[in-house]
Parts: sequence; C-alpha cells; structure tokens
Amino acid sequence: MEHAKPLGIHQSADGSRLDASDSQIPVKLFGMLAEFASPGEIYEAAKKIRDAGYKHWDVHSPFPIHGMDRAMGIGQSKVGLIAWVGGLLGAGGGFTLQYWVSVHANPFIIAGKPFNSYPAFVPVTFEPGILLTAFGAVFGMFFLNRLPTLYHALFKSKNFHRFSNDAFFVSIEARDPKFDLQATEKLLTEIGGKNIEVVED
Amino acid sequence: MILRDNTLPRATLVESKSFGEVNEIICAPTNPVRTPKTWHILFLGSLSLLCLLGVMLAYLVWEGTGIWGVNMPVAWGFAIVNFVWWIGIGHAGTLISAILFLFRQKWRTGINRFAEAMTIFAVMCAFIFPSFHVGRIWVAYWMFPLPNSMGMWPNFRSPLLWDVFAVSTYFTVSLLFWYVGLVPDLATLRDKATSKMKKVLYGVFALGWRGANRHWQNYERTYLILAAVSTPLVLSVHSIVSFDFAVSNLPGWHTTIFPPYFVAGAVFSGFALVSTLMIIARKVYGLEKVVTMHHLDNMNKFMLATGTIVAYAYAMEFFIAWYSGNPYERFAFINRALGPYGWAYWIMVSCNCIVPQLFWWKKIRYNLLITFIITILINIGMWFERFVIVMTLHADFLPSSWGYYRPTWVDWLTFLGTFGLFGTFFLLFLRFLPTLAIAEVKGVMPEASPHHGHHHQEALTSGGQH
Amino acid sequence: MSPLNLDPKKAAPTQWRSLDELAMSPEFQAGLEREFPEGASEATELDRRQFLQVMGASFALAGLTGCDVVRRPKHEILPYNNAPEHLIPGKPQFYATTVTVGEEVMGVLVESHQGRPTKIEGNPQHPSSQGATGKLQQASILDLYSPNRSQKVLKNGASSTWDAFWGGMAPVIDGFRANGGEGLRILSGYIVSPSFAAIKQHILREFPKAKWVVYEPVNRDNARIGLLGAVGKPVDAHYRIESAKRILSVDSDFLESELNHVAHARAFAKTRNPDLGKAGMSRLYLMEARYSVTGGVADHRIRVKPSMIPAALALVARELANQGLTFQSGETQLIDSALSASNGTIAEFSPQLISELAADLAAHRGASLILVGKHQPPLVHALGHAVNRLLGNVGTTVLYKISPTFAFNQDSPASAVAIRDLAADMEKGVVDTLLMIDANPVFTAPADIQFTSHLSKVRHSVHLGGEVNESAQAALWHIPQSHYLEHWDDAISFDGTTSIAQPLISPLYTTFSKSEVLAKLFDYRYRESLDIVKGHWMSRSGALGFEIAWRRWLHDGIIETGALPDSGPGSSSGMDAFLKAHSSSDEGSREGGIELMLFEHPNVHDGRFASNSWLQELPEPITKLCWDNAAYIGPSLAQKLGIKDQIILKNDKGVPMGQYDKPMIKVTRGGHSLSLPAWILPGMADETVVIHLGYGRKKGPGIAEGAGFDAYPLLDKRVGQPLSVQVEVTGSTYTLACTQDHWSMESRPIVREGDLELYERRPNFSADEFMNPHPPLASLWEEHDYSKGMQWGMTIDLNSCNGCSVCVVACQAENNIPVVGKGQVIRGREMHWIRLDRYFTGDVDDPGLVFQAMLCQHCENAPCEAVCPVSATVHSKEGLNEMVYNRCIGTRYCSNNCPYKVRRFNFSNLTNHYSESEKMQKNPDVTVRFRGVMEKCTYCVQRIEQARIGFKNKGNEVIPDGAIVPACAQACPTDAIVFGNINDPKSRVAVLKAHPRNYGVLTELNTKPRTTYLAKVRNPNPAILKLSRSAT
Amino acid sequence: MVFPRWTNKVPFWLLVTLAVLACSIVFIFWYWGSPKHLEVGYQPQQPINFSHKLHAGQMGMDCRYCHHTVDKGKFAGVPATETCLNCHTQIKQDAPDIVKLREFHAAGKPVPWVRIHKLPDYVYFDHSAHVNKGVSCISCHGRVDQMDVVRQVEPLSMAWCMDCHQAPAANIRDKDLITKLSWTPEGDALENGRKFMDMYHVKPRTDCTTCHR
Repeated sequence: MEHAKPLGIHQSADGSRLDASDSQIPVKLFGMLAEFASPGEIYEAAKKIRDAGYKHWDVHSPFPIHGMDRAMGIGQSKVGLIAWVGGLLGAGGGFTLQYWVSVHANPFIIAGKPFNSYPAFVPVTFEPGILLTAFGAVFGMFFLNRLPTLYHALFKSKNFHRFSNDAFFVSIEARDPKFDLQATEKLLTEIGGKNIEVVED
Repeated sequence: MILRDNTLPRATLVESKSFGEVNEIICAPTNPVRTPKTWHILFLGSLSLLCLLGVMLAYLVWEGTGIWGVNMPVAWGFAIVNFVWWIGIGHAGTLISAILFLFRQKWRTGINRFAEAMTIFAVMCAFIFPSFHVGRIWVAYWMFPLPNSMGMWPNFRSPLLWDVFAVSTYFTVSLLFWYVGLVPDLATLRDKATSKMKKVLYGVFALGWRGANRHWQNYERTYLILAAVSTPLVLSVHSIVSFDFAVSNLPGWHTTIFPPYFVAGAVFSGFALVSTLMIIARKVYGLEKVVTMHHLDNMNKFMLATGTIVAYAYAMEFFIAWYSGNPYERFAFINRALGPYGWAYWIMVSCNCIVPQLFWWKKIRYNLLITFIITILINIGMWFERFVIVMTLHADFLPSSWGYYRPTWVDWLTFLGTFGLFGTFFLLFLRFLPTLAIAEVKGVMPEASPHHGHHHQEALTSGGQH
Repeated sequence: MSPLNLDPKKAAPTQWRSLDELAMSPEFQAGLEREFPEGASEATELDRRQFLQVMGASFALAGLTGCDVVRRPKHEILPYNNAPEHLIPGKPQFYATTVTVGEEVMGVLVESHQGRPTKIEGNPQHPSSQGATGKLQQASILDLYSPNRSQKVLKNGASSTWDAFWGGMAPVIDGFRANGGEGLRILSGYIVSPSFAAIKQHILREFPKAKWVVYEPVNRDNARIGLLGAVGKPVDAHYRIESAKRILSVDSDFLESELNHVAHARAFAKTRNPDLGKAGMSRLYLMEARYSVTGGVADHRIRVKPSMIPAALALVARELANQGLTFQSGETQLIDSALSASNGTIAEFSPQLISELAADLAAHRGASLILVGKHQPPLVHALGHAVNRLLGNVGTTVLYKISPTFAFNQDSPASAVAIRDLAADMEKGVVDTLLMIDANPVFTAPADIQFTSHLSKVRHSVHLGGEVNESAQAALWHIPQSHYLEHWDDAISFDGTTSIAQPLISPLYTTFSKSEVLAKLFDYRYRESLDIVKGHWMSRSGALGFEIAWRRWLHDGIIETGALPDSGPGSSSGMDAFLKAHSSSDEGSREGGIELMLFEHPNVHDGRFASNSWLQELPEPITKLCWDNAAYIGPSLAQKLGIKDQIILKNDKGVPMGQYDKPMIKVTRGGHSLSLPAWILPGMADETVVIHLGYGRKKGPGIAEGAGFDAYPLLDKRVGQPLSVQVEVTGSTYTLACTQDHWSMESRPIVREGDLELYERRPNFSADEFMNPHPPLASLWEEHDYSKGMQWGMTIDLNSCNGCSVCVVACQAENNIPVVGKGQVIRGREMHWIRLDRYFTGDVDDPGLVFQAMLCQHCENAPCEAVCPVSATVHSKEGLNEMVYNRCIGTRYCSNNCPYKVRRFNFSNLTNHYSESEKMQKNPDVTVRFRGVMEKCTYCVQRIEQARIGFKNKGNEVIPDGAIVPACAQACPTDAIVFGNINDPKSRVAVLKAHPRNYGVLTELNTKPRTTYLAKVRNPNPAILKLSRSAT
Repeated sequence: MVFPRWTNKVPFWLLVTLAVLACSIVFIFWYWGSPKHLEVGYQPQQPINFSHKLHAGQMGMDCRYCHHTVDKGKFAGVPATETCLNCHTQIKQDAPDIVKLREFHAAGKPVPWVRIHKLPDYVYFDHSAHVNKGVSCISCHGRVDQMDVVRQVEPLSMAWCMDCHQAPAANIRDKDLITKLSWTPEGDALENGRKFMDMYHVKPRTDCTTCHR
C-alpha cells in the first residue's frame, strides 16, 4: 500500500493539527480520496461509509448514479422551494405591473375594452412567472452547491481529474469528527477503494 | 425504467461499451487536429453571410422600411414570415430537452445538446426581424416597461408586446437550460484540456464542477424543474406568436386553431432542421456510435406525426371557413388556394402534408439520403406556410384596398444573412463545445446502473426507490 | 374671421412684413435659386433651423419636423419690428380673393398664417363657389410655392434680367407706334378680367393694326356659336338644375368639367334626395361615349359612339315631334343634319328606349332640361336649346343672359379658328412680335398647323408665364409671371358676379402680373397691379365713397353687381344662316371605324396643372390612375385587339392584382401616331378610344416632364371631336400606377344601392337587405360610456357624392400629406387619408359606377388600438381614434388589423427634403410626419381643438353645431360629408344618423364606426327597366 | 492546479461590483437624463440685457403689456421692438442696451432673442386656453418678476404637464391675479383653486389630441 504523503504526517497524533514546535512545515489536510472501478462498487461502498457514521464526505462520478442519494443518506434538495418562490414573485409582479399601468398610470380607452382587461394580461403574467422560476432554480442550485468554486483541494490530486471521464471517487473530509488517517484509510481499503491518497488543503 | 434500459437492444441508445470511449468520441471535435476542412470552408461562408446581414440591417436603419417590399395592405412582409419560421425552428431544442425528458425518453440524450444549441441560435435569428421591422428602431425600447419622463407605458393588450415578453423569456430560459446541461461536460473538457488557455477557459465556465453527488442531487432537481417550466413555456411561445394573427380580426388570421397548429408546425420544422444538421455532423465527426439510426428513426416518426397534425389543421381551417358561413372567411381561403399567391399555397401543401407521408415506410425512415432531402423540403414548406398566412393580408374586407406584395432584393439578402448568423454560431459550437451531452449519454448506458449485471429482483427494488 | 383691410395700399403688404424681409433676405433667395425642377420623389437638401430663423417666431413652433426634445443648439425668436395690426401669432386669418381657371371664375377665402397663405377655401358668398371649391382651385396654392416656378427672365433660354427685357422691347414697341401696331400679335387665354380688358382696349386703341388672339385649347366656343344660332344673341345659358325634374345630358359632364360645375353639382345633389319622392327626385339620362363621373351618377347611362351622339339627340327630338312638339322649319333641319352628320346606322338605338325617354321628358314640360356637352358641335347645342324651348324649359330651368365677358373677347374668333389664323399669319411672316400671355400654344396648338415651326419666323416672341414650359423655351423672351396670390386682379364670372382678387403675399421672386407687364410695355396709365384694378373700378363707380365700397368688396370678395337681366327666349331668326355655316359635314364626323376622343384631363386640365404634384398624384376619378394618362378602351374593343388584361376579364373570380404592366397600343391618325398603354375601362362605347390631353409634357417643368403621353399631335380638329384612327397592339408594355386594382365589390355589402321604388317600399333597405348574416353582436364586457359630452361623428351621403375627389386634395392641403411619386404608388404606398373607392357594378360592358369615400371610421371598438404595443393609437373620451405620431414606433400592426385599411405609413422619409418654398405651404397646426410613423384621418382634430379653445375663451363650454367643419366637408360641392356632435339630437349629423338610409360598413365586426354612410338611391325609369328586363 | 485559492472570492466581488454599477447607471439616467436636469435652469445670455426683475418686479408692469396676445392666442407673443421704444424714446435713450435696441430697429432687423421655453414641434400648447382658465404665468415660468436674466424653472416634460392636467386645483386662481406673481392665497390653496375651477368650468383634458395633432 503506497502513500501519497511523507511519513512525517503519520507521526503526528492528530492529522488535523501539528504542534508549532514541530520542525516540519505545517500542513492542513483536506481529507482522503479513494477510487472505485464501477458505479456498482461505489454504490455499495457509499452504503458502508454511511453506516460507518461519516457526515462530511462525498461521492464523485462522471454522471449521477441512481439511488446514490439514498445510499449516502442525504435528504431532499431545496432547489424546488427557491424556484417556487421565484415563480410566485414573477407572476405576481407581472400581473401587478399590468394592472397598475392599465388602470392607474395610463387609463386609456383602447378598442373599447375595460381598463382592467385581465384576459389580455395572462401572457405577461405567465412569462415572468416562468422566467423567475427558472432563475430561482438555476441560481438557487449554484448557491446551494456553492458554485462557482474554481479552487478546490481535490483538484490537487493527480487522479481526481478522471472523475469527469470514467472513474468514481469517494472523498472523506478531515473536518469530519470520525476522520482518522489510519481508521479511515482502513475503512476505504476494506470497501475496495483503490489509489487511496491523502489530500492537503 | 432501469429494467427497460437493460431490456432495450444496445444499438438503440449507445453502441459504445465504455465510458472512456464515449468521452473520446464526443470530445474529439474539440481537438484542433481533428477539425475537418469542410468546417473551415463552411465557417468562412457563414461569416461572410453574417457580414451581409450586418450591411443589410445598417442600410435598413439608414433608409427606413421603404427599402423592403412591405406596403399597404401588406404591412408585414418577409420580416414576420422569417421571424415565425426561425422561432418555429427554435422549438425543437426545448421540446426535445424538456418534454422528452419528462417522458423519460432516454434516446433524447443523443441529440438534445445539439438541438438546444440550435434553439438558441435560431431564436437569435428570429429576434432580429421583429426588432428591426419597426419604423423607428431608435425608440423600439418603448416596448419595455421603463419609467420615463413622459409617464407613458406599453399597452399590455397587444400581442406584439406579449411576443416581446415570450420570446425574450424563451431565449433566456433556453440559454440557462443549455448552460446548466453543459456544466458537467465543460468539466470533462477542462480535465482533458492540455493547453493552459483551454484549462482556464473551460475551467471558468465549468464553475469548478467536481461531480460531487451532493451537487448532482441539486443539479438533477434543477434540471427537472427547468424541464417542467420549459414545457409550458415552449408551448406558450408559439401560441403567443400565433396570437399575432389569431387575436387580429382579419379573415384567415382570426382563427382559434392557430395556437396548437403553430406549435405542431414549429416542432415539425424544428425536428426537420435538427435531422438535417445531425445527419451532416454525424457523418463529418463520426458520431454514428452515439447517434444511432434509432435516433433518426424516432425523429422521422415525430415528423410524420407532427406533419400529419399540420395537414389536419390545414384541412380543418378550410372546413371551418366554409362551415362558418362567413363570406370573408370563405373568400380568404379560396383566395389562398386559387388567388395570386396560390403557387405558394400549393408548395406549402405538397412539402408539409404530402412529402412527410413517405415516412410511413421504414425503408425511407432508415435511408439517410431521402431523410435528408425530405427534412429540407419540410423546412421550405414551413417557410411557405408562414408566407401564405402573412400574405392573407393582401385581400381582406374591402376589395378597394386589395394590393399585392413583392419582396425586394433587400428582403432576400436579409433573410439570407440570418443563415450566416445561425451558421457562424453553430459552427463555433461544434468546434469548441461537446456536441452531445457526455454525462447524460454515459448516464443512460447500461453500465451506468449500479446494478449492472445483478439479477432483476434487486434492480426492480432499487429502480422503484428512485 | 376676415378682418377689414383698412388702407388697401398698406393693408395687404403689412400683413407679411416678415416675409418681405424673408423674400429679400439673401439666404432665402439663395435657397430658391438652388431649387431646380425635379421629381416629387427626389430629394433636395435643406437646413431647417436656418430656414426657421429666417422665417421668424411664428414658424418656430409650426411643427415643421419631428422630435427633438433636447434643447441644444439654441433657437432664436425673431419678433416683428413693428407689429402688424389684427395679427395674433398662431391664429390664422382669412382673406377673400378670386381664382380664375380658363373661363371659370371662383371666389375663395385663403387661410393665411403670419403672411403665409396655406389653404384655399370656398367663398360662401360667391355663387359659383357657395363655400365649396373644385380640385383645381384647391390645388392651385401649391403652384405658388412650387420649386418648378419660373423665377427669372430668360432670353433664348439663357438667364437674363427684367431691365434687359424692358430695354430690349422698348424699340420694338416704338416701332409699332410708328406703324400702328402692324405685325403685333398678342395671344392670351379667355379674358374674364375687366381691368385687363381695359388694358386690352387701351392697346388696341393705341395700336389699331395690332391683333389680339384669344386662344383656349379647351373652350366653350361651340356652345356660344350654338346659342348664337338658337337664340340670336351673345348669351350664356344659365341652368336652374335645382328645379329640373328630368335631365337629359348629351355628353355633358356638368358635374366635373363643364362651366360652373361646382354650383351645378351642389344644385343637382339637392334634387337627388330620395325623400323628395317620385314627384320630387330628379332623374338623369346621359348619353356619352367615355365614362365620366356624371355618367356615374346617371340613372340611365346610354353608351353612344362619339359620332352617333348628335344622332342620339336628334332621335329624341324627332320622337318628341312625333309626340306632339312642333318644331319650326329651321329646327327640323337641325334634326335632319344632325342625323345625316352621324355616319352610323341609327338602328342601333332601341326605339322603345328613345320613345320612353322622350315620353318622360314630354311629361315634364317646364321641369325638364337638355344639357349639351361643350365638346359637341354647335348644331347639337342649337338643337338642344331648341328642344329646351319646345319643352317650355326656357325661363324655368334655362335662362339666357347676355354674356358679361363676351365684349372682352368678341374681336377674336373661336379659339380653333383664331389659332389657325395666327399660324397662317406667322407662316406668311407678317407677324413681327408675338406676346404669349399666360398661354402655352406651342404645347396645346393642334399639331397640323405646326405652330412651333412658324414661331421661328416671328422676330420677337415673348412668353409670359408662371413656369418655363414649351412655349417659354421656344420663345425669344420668357418673363416670369407672378402667382394670382401675389398680385391684384379682378374677374367677372359668367353670371355677372364680379370679384376682386387681392394678393396674400408679396411676390416671392421678382415677377409681374400680366396686367403689369402689358401696362408697362404699352404705357398704360397705371403700372402697379393695385392701381390698375383700383383705378379701373374708381373710373366705374366714381371716387365718391369709393374707399368704403372698396373695403367692403375686399372683405366680401365680391362686388355685388346686380344679377344680369334675363334676355328672354330670343328668336331663332338667325337659324338659317347658322345652318348654312354649321350643318355642313365638316362639323359632324362621317369618319367611322375606331373613333378617338380627346378630352382635357380632369386633374391636369389642358396641361397647365401638369407640374402640380398634388394633382398628378390625385387618382383620376374613374380609372384611379395617377402620374400618367392612358388610352381608355372598352372590354369589347380590347378583345377585338386581342388584349388579355386579367384585371377585367377575371374580375369576379380570383384576385388578379399587382399587374401594372399594361400593353402598349399604337394609335395612328393621318401622319401622326402615338404609342401609349391601353387601359381597359368598363362601360366605354364600343370601338372608341378616349385619351386625356395635358400629359406627356416634353420639356415640361419639373414633375410634368415624362409623366404620361402627349396626345395633342393627334389633334387636328376641335378638342372632343371624334377622330377616326387606326389602333394596333405594339407588343411592348408600360407600367402604370393605379391606386385601386380591384374593380368589383365581390358582391359584398359595402356600397349599398337601391332604386327609389325599393326605398319607398323599405326605407331602411340598406340595413336589412344587405347586412351579412351574423350572430347578435354581444360584448364580453361592459362597454365604454359615450353618452356624455361631445361625441364626434360623420356621415357621408353616397347619393350626393359624385366622386369629384376635391375632398382628397383639400385633405392633402389641410393635413400636410406628402406626395410619394409614381414608383411608391406602384408599391401601394400612396398617403392620401381619403381613399375615394370606385366600384363597377353589373355587366362589364355596360356597368354602373359607385363611389365611396373611405377614411378612418373612428370605430368605438377600434381594432387598431388593441394591437399597438406602445399605445400610440388610443381613443379620446369624445370618440376620436387618436393617432399620436410622436409615440408611434412603426410596427404597422394597426394597419394590418384595420378592416378598412385606411391607415397610411411613412415608409421612407417623405418630408425632410421639402424645398424652402414648399415648407411655407405647410399647415402649422398639423405635425409634419417623419419617417417610420403611421398616420390617418383625424377628423381634422386641429380644427376641433381650435374651435373648442375659441369658444371656451369666450366662456361657453359647448361648441354649436356647424362650428367645426373638416377640410373634406368644407370643400365638398355636394355637401355629402357632414360632421358634428352625435350626442346633440338636433345636430345635422345626429339627424342623418337617425335616417333610414344610414348604415355602417362592416358593422358585423362590431367595430361601431363613427363614420357612417347614407345608402345610394337611384331613380331609374320603371318603363325602361321593364324594357331591359324583357330584353334579357 | 490552474486556479489559486483567491479565485474563489472573485465571483462574490464580481456580483457586488455589477450590482453597484447597475444601480449607478440607473441613477445617472434617472437624474441627469431627465428633463428636470436637462431643461430646468437653462439661462442663456440674451442679446439685450432686459431685466424682468426691473420691469415686471420693481416697476410692476403687467406681463400683458408686452406679451399682449397671451390671452388671445397660442403664443404669449414676443413684443415687437416698437413696444420697447414706446417708453424708451423718452427714458434712458443712451443706455448702451437701448442704443443697441434702436440700432436693431433702425436697421429693420429683429432682435434675436434666445428662446428659453421650448416644447417639441409636435406639442401644441395654447397660452390662451390656460390663462383664460386662471392658470398663472408662475405655474410654468416661475417668479420671472425676480429674475434679472430669465431661466427655465420647470421641466416642461409630459409627465409634468399631466400632473397638473390630472389635479389642477393647486394652479388655478382668480383670472385677475394670473399676472400677480407675488400673490399667494390666504387659507387653503387647493380650496381656493377648486372654487375658481367651478367658476371657470376647468375640466382639463388628458386625451392625446389635446396636445398632439
């Protein structure tokens, strides 16, 4: 089993911190990365990590894997809620604008129609509704995913870039209370992780 | 679902067996070494047409709409014909990505990216016409509700204003939809990139995507919502475009059948153009393994269906015109078929109603050449459909006001120019972006299922869970 | 409105002090010099601001161009130095003056804005106007500002000066003093001006050997000669059309082109009210070969080959004789010679028709009227008057009064003769000096006398005219004449009404009136036009109290000279001599074959208005052609010639349109031939070609040049006399501009027409018999309440309207409507706010004709409004469909959605290249539209607002009925257009809207138009209808 | 590693800058772009230094002495040069400006006054319609009687016109007081306005054609 990091790190009791007296350059860990061969394997692995009680960890795959949310035990997405609010704002705002303009700001007699000719206001109520729903969904997703994040520790890994091709990874973060260099590494090896490496932050 | 994936013959979705190969195939075009000569030639052509468009529009703004063929009574000429035609073409993309997505039509992954891109560029072309056909473009911004020192606001009862909102919304949402779909694939390109430049550019637009499942979760939900809102949107847009005519009071325009019939026509022409371009791209870039004959077959079936709907609409228009007993309506339709623009009417009928019926034969659906020709005929026919509708203007209620419309050379060159705009953007897309949705294609491969190879019982349960 | 001008010498000039400065200011002169004749569609650059600064404060707000809200660069306000009296900046003033076209004298009021005359209105006190005008008078104001005006003296075509001219002519005149005027010829149009006649007398007294030639290419000489024969005195016939129950018009287009047609149209319209009932409503029979607007309103239009027209009348006369009228010997001879004069077999007339016609006339003795067209030979006129006398119409519907202008012109023979004599003298070389006074003989003289070539034999030829026309270019000297709004004049109308013509503006260029020129040349005792006129009248009415009288004349525009005495029926004693002179065959035409008739054009007349762009673009009433003339032929002749014109042949099937390329035909007469496009006109007599004169100006000024085809070379007899010609199709084509492609109503209830019988049976037939079946017009919402306040509406009586099109010109003048030129008309982009629709009804070979003025209907549920994205067209609380130019962005959606297609779009920039002078005509109360905006009829909202403000300032909130008259209604001779407040039950318009004949066009669309129409009701002879039914 | 750590901050700051930029652009148009800024305060130098403050203010001449068509026609009327000379043939003949004035008059040249209150050509404003309904000069021209050099004090924008046409009470007063620029109503101005509105039948119209024809 080969190690990505110099032995010095192993001598420290707690991987997250090194006491100042230590002569080595202080390094902060991001966490540990392990590669899996197929969706099937990583699916099983995820269940095990979930059962091991880890909280701050994630699965990296070139495409969404069916059932993975459940396998990882993460709850519902909040994107829908944000989109819904956006939609209400859009439609409400659209109609209010039209009503105000046609009844109060410019009460013109047009084609003998009433000032509040609401049937004609449907399209411009509908379209802003759609628009803001879409905005809510997309920008909400960006917000929830903290994107864009151009810099990320994982990009330091020399294997990781293959996640967008045909490789599957599990990353467990050092800030997870249950994180421990040996224990975590052991767990990953047991569930069949390859090229296990420690990733600096 | 997953069950069905396993039972489907492999050839129907992706012929390739490994994720890596899919990557290779789809990313290949972005590799400069592999860029074919034809690309350079086409790009040069499109670019010059684009310049032509610029010149024509400048001339128009300088001289006024008088340089076009429009007149009284035909106050809308080529501009609106082209607008409706382009916007119609733009409908295929969203339809494929949204509606087929909702119906879990996995074969869509072979073409959706392609079609979405097409949508965006088509809508750009479409947008030019309504905005430039006005007499005083320098005050066209009065159509937007902006506070001003005149205390004047737009008139929300006008279908043209609905157009402004519908089309701009449609463009924005399509763009978002397209981009969101692109993010994971941009990440792929980022990670494949060798040159620093590409790493940075792709990197920036990939937003630092790292395929994390916690991201995928929100991502998929977003994609689902976008699909859910785009579906009514895409239907609304062409309905609203049809209101430009349907809400008027002119014989031949004032018909309730327009919205569904316009939407069907839009899908019809959209699919036709997608096939046209796909058949070429597929050949040039050797995408046969991911865009299989099965895809094209499905497209052709769609064209057959929508074409038949359109044919039905034409017939029904005529029937209702007769059935209404309204002499103006009756005349308008007889005049369409037998009047001075009869020739256009018959081009329309033969291209839109008769030709697509060939697709009843499997042989023809699977024959690339014939399919290619038919798709082009369909788009010609659909252009003439809009021409026929707009030309209904030339003879309405009072015979004394009847007139005749002749396009000028400017009309023609402007229309030609929009192909330059479309082509330029489309070729750039082919050259620098993944023409197919990499992640999605991988996602529908049997190998992508975590239960690939396991026996069905578990497949069913986990499938049910999803 | 029209203020008294106190001191006449000052009154006129002070009004336009600022324009005096203007006219003299170098930049303005430069601006005018720069102008050179060019097409209406071409552009000449200009700098608006500079112009405004010159023009002064009043124009700065005159709305000359579009929007510039941002202030820089700085504008200046240039006040008067000494303010003119009565002048309130921004308030128009009206002055009475007189327009003379040929023999036609019409009193008018001219609207003036700070010294700029901008619009001609009729003078209600003048009998031949009665408040209305003809289109020529309406359009004549444009000539004042036309860039095609002649601006400087020319010698041999090269620019010269007045001094050079006076200097050059002085010795010549001295020479004539020596020889008593030997070899001096003065050629002028028909003289109607007493003061000018005085100058003429002076000249002929001083130079006894000089000869004065009166030449009008289009004239009434035949009528005069005929009258002289029939009545024996130099009289004019005064027709009391209002009291005629049965009218037989023999080729007399008395509503459009005959003398006094405006008054006739008004009188005739009064007799067409179907509520007068069978007893009261008039019936018009008309025999003609062409299709005239009078033919359009006739109850029975009988197509007759030109050469058969005399025979047609003769047959009626003979039938009357059979029915017991006793003709005197001379008159029976008239009948015989009329019959013999016409070659055709008289069999082609249905005897029953003739007898029924005659019976109808005979049944209305003293209340019938025979009208003979001015182009008919004298003996037909004589016959017509004979029949009138026998029918006892003389004294009731016809009065004979000594012609007040006879004396002015009597020393010159009939024009046709006079011009030939002159040409002969010129050929002999006995003419040393020829002064062509406001005439264009080089263009209008019959081709066979070769006037032009003989002109070169004249040593001193001088042309005085308003534009550099053919004669001006052929003459040694051309001297520019001032416009009638630039100098003083007077005129006496045929009925004896004398009026003063006062100027409204001092000459824009250094020009003189014809009186002034002759006065100076021949040393008359007055020189200034004012002195000439004033002097003349002072010598008439004496100095005592003259100034007061003069002021009243100026104010009223007329000098009330007592009505002419009725000279009674006269005697036909001179008949034998007359017969000898005129029954000979040279008058009739035994020519046969295909016959050509040449008429003056209804718009450009004999060519004198050819450079007036309004009249050029005004569609010819019947064919709706503009910018060209054509050879009109009937469908039968077309088929004979093998011309396939889908427009007419496929008329009721399909919609063949946009085919403006017409086949050229070659019309050959003697040595001369003319190739021009053939226009198939339904209802023309068989084997007849009609061509309008006045087009095809070779070296004509400005837009006149190149428009149409010159038919004068074919003219070797009188105008209007049938000439036999050969016609062949050349095979080439020519593009004509026509504003109405489609001829048929497609059996749609647009113009609703019935006969008197139907009307009396079902007064509101127009509503119940014609309406398209449609579901009840329910509204989805509570409709807007228009029951309060003033609500504007209009009715147009299709029974009165005869399609004369003066409303179109009046609208153009009032509302600054641009001219677009032939090319744009072909593209369908004419800008007229009033489209005078013309439909043919019934059989293509012998159709009926109806007109309908189609303008913005101001629908209460206006389809145009809903579709405008920027609210540029909305409804006012008073029911006006408002068009806000400065809000319009030009989507043209409103026009698409207008069922009446009455909106007009500025496709190109039509207004930014007006010349400095053209701008001066523009009405400052109406925005001059810019490129890219929609426009349409506004009900002359500027007049509504001015009236409103005027009354409100006086403290009364309601505007009385009739206080607001739109330009079209004001100009309409037949009073067909009525405008007013429909909420006031007593207003004329409200009464008419309650009338059973009232109906709206396309009301089944629930547009609720505010403009409605009164159905057309004809009064055909039931007996004759029975005939035609049994025939078919 | 292509992107250093700090790049993660970029999006946030980008967002902030864009927001600020957008707001400032809107503000720029809103403020400097509006007639309130473009039009109000325009105070060009006139060819002759005529002081309204002196004539209308201190000497208390009625506006209508010079602008005598204000209640009769569209235009208030810029006085003819002779109007000035009515007095100035006696008074202050040799003041430099008067000399200039006489020169203009002698030369038959109009005095090139610089227009201050300019409406677009497609707006048809009628002074008489307003003055006769009790709208004072002050409503549009401000305290001209306190201006040495006249300047524009109101935006004269359409919205500004509409404000008054919709609620005129504040600008209606006794007809006899329209040229009394110093007058202020005792008691409730609106109350006073309404009184005269009834008296003069003031029903301002808001149809487009009221001003655009």
